[in-house]
Amino acid sequence: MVVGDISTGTDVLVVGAGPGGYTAAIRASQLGLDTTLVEKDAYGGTCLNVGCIPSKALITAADLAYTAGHAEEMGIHADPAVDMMGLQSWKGDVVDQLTGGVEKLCKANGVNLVEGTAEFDGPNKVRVAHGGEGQGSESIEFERCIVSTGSRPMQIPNFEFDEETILSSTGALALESLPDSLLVVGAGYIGMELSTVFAKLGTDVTVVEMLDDVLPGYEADVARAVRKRAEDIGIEFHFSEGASDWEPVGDIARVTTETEDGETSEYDAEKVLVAVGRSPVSDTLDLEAAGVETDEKGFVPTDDRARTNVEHIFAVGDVAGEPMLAHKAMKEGEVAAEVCAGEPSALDYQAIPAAVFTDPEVATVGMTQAEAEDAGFDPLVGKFPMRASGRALTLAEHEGFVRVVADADSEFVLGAQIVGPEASELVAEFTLAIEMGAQLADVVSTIHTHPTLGEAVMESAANARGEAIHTLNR
Amino acid sequence: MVVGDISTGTDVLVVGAGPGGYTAAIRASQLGLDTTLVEKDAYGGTCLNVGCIPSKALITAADLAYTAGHAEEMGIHADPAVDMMGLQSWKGDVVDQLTGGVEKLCKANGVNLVEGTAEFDGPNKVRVAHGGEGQGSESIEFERCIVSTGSRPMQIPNFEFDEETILSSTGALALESLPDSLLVVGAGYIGMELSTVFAKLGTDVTVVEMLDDVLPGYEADVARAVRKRAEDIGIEFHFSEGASDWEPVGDIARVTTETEDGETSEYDAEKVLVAVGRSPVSDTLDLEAAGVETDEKGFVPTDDRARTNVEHIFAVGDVAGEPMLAHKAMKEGEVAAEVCAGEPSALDYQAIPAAVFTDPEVATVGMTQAEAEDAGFDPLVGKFPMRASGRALTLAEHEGFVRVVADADSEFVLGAQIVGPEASELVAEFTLAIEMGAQLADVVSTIHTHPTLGEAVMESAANARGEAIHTLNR
Amino acid sequence: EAEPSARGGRVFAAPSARRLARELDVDITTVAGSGPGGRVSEADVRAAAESGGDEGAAEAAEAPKSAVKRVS
Ligand SMILES: Cc1cc2nc3c(=O)[nH]c(=O)nc-3n(C[C@H](O)[C@H](O)[C@H](O)COP(=O)(O)OP(=O)(O)OC[C@H]3O[C@@H](n4cnc5c(N)ncnc54)[C@H](O)[C@@H]3O)c2cc1C
Ligand SMILES: Cc1cc2nc3c(=O)[nH]c(=O)nc-3n(C[C@H](O)[C@H](O)[C@H](O)COP(=O)(O)OP(=O)(O)OC[C@H]3O[C@@H](n4cnc5c(N)ncnc54)[C@H](O)[C@@H]3O)c2cc1C
Repeated sequence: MVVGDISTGTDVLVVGAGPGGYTAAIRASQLGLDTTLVEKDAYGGTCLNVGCIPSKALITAADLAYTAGHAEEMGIHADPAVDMMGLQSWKGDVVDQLTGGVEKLCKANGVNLVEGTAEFDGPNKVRVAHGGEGQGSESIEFERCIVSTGSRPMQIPNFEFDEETILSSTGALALESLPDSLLVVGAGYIGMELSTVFAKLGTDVTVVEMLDDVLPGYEADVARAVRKRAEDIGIEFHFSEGASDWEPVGDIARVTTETEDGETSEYDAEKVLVAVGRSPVSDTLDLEAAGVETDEKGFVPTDDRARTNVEHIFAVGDVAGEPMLAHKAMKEGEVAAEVCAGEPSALDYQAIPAAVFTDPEVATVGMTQAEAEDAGFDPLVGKFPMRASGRALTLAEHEGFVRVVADADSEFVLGAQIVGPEASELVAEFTLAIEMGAQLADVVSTIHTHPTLGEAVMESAANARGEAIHTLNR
Repeated sequence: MVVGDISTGTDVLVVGAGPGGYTAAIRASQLGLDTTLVEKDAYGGTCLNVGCIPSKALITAADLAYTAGHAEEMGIHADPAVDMMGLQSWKGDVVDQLTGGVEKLCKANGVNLVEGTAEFDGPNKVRVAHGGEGQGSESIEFERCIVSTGSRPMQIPNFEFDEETILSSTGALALESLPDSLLVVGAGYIGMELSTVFAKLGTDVTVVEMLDDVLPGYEADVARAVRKRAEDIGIEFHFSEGASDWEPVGDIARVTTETEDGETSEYDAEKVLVAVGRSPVSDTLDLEAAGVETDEKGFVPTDDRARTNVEHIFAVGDVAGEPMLAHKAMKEGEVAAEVCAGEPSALDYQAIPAAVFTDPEVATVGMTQAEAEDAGFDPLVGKFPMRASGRALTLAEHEGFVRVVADADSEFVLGAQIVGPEASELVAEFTLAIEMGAQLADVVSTIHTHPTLGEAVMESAANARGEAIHTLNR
Repeated sequence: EAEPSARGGRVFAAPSARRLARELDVDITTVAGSGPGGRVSEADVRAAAESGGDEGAAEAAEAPKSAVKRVS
């Protein structure tokens, strides 16, 4: 790439090197398009730097330390000490390895990498301001553009992130010493994952949530399983309360919450994590200059080819709307790139799985029973409790279940809800079943290795058909 | 059931309550057949009592203790102590819970349970000798019989199992104190699983194997990954040596091995585990009296409806031949029961997955590249290394790979070989793909949750198609 | 005789069949599947492309359906 004030050209310009953007860029380049990827901060975006990857690294470590310290049942006696600096340095290594990998993969696939902040200068041109003073800027003209600028943590009034006392997920993931106490505002998946990490590491965790259970949006039995276990490891919950203000009291934060009726409570904590959702980043690149529209929340609406209202400009990932998940971003990036290359690609997937890496894990895909009803199906439901799984018991896990939802008529698999060990992995088989248009009998007929948790997938389908072996058919 | 010398009758008589037998009995009863299940020892058979389940329980515990003790990399410092009695008691609880469950499920499904050893008395009658002296016996007449008498550990000359010094897997699984040293004869899956358990718990483990690598029958790169890691945790291997004799020397056993050329070596160990395979149990029930034939190895040959040479007598599970796996036994049990009930069932599965619960885990299904070639396909192979998986790195796992084998022409998935964390779970998606007749593109198009190990399944298929994102396409 | 592959917001056909439909300008949601439960196979898609190449198919190619309005 020529750098300076000379204007260069590219077939496909990708803005943002998160999962959506780097996938789009690699795929576009694989398909023979001259591709340029502009990133202002770090390769891998939110996901690799301050999202999926660092959170899962901390979860692994916290889980190992906690499990080893609570395994007397198995005859294991240990009192693990966790050194947070060591943990952070391992987490950093994992992140570096993966972000370095993304950069290498981009280069190996022939993607032109440009560091800087891109801003539209008309519908076929961006200006890239290079970071740092006196670094200048450059103009890049493009045939097509893929916007993948992601999202950022949402703020609430009076709780500006200082990343010292009032933390976003980014700050919480970077803590170099363990707080004695942590108040978490928001019991969504990010709040619950991080609450679990700190509770398992030994912090006193209190969670405040406006709604009446954890994991809003999930079914009641799923939420209950996660909340119960969280309570078991010592997390304290206060539902139907919203955080309204805070003040420093000595070294700690005194947070005030309010119920709908205006009742207030106060909680003291060393740190406060606000995890109430994420907002699209659609304000860093002057979308109007290109004529690209956003909705009232700032998301960029797109069609089933990932195209915005401007035909040659695409939007993928968090900036293009819910669900804000890395694998949805990657799929959209892939499709956008293929459409740019003239391939008959479309976002015609039947289901996007979603996982919550709490203890127990949660994973869902496709329709719940209620959603299947709403869609006009007559749902046939099958369930298998983890406590009846030989594999689960040998893993010292008893919590959770696998539930499958099918259409009673055709017995096509419509969805699944999983709570328990490796839920995030087990959901893959259901997702393939849904994409393939598989029937319950196909899942039941498939031989599943013994002893595995995957047998529960098969058993849930058998249960729906009234032919389960390892659980009663009712 | 009437007990005594009065002869009773049943539609379906099942002999042996292992996975093959109890599954057959439950399914037959579900289908409305009067079903009687005879078991001489313990509900759940080898699998639940002295096989799959206790081995996996010990693997979980050994793995947890070892991992927690070797996690300085993550900032975790622990020195776990394992109390073998405590571990055995937990293992026993898990086994009891599951065997109790099997008994309950049989009863709840209406299966008549009879304790004792069944022996044929003609083609439509067994005599059941009840355990213990003076317990008497009873005769049971049947319309159809399902033989599921399983298998037992194979002995080699001079190494009779005393379960004191010379152990079978049964004895090794029951050790109530940790031996200082253990010599394992045989590096098949049972030998390797148990070697890993004891090495991780702190025993000095030496493995002697007649062939030239671990896991005979598996591909070289699969075996190498398992051997390398086993060596890392301190297991010492001697290949191309067979155990020929032993003598006690004080408190220890001095084992002599021999190479093909007659070179001998000696190894001293506190305990010796002989894990060289398993033989069918076809000698406990006088098969000849019913006219049922066995092959030269003692297996009962069956057709694709699980029928023996005697039309109304079926054989399922280990006694019916390789692969001797619990899930193959269960599938056969299910099919035999359905055939008994007149359903159009058959053993028409396309692939039986198999897992080895070593570190790293191994799982395979369907054809290897070589097998695909032999079968006349032009194999298209794709691979994804675990070290490129974000999920694997956040689990502090780097070893292994996912490999998929497809037909180059049709891109139908033919098989997969997986080495790495949760391999036993990941193989399920490939198995469904094979059973469904899925193409590589179907697996690639299916959205896989990020970050999961299952993404490696998708990436391996994308790699085969030259469109992988997270690894180079070569 | 068979039901159309699209019901309740779902299309009952493998991804490879769905992609083939786009390649052949066939609107898969109008194809009657011959597979179990009405699942659409690649053969069904090819048959639809050959028989009804003019009908639903041409428009489908022009304006790909935004079956799902992908906006938050
Ligand atoms: C704590 C946490 C845990 C999470 N865990 C999971 C999980 O387990 N699974 C999951 O699927 N999702 C998870 N997510 C969500 C996931 O991180 C996002 O869905 C994903 O990163 C979205 O990818 P993206 O490419 O759309 O955007 P991002 O990853 O946000 O990347 C956008 C990139 O664009 C760059 N950028 C923005 N504006 C410009 C500009 N004008 N010029 C140049 N560059 C620009 C940014 O610097 C950034 O690098 C998690 C998120 C958080 C915060
Ligand atoms: C250490 C070890 C680990 C293993 N791990 C795995 C694994 O992870 N995964 C896997 O798939 N497989 C594993 N296996 C193999 C698995 O245990 C067998 O494949 C499975 O148990 C076979 O089931 P079955 O029903 O054929 O026979 P069995 O489980 O052997 O059951 C046969 C039953 O028949 C009874 N019986 C025999 N003769 C008579 C008679 N005449 N009258 C009445 N009752 C009789 C026996 O008492 C026994 O209970 C393992 C085996 C061992 C030894």
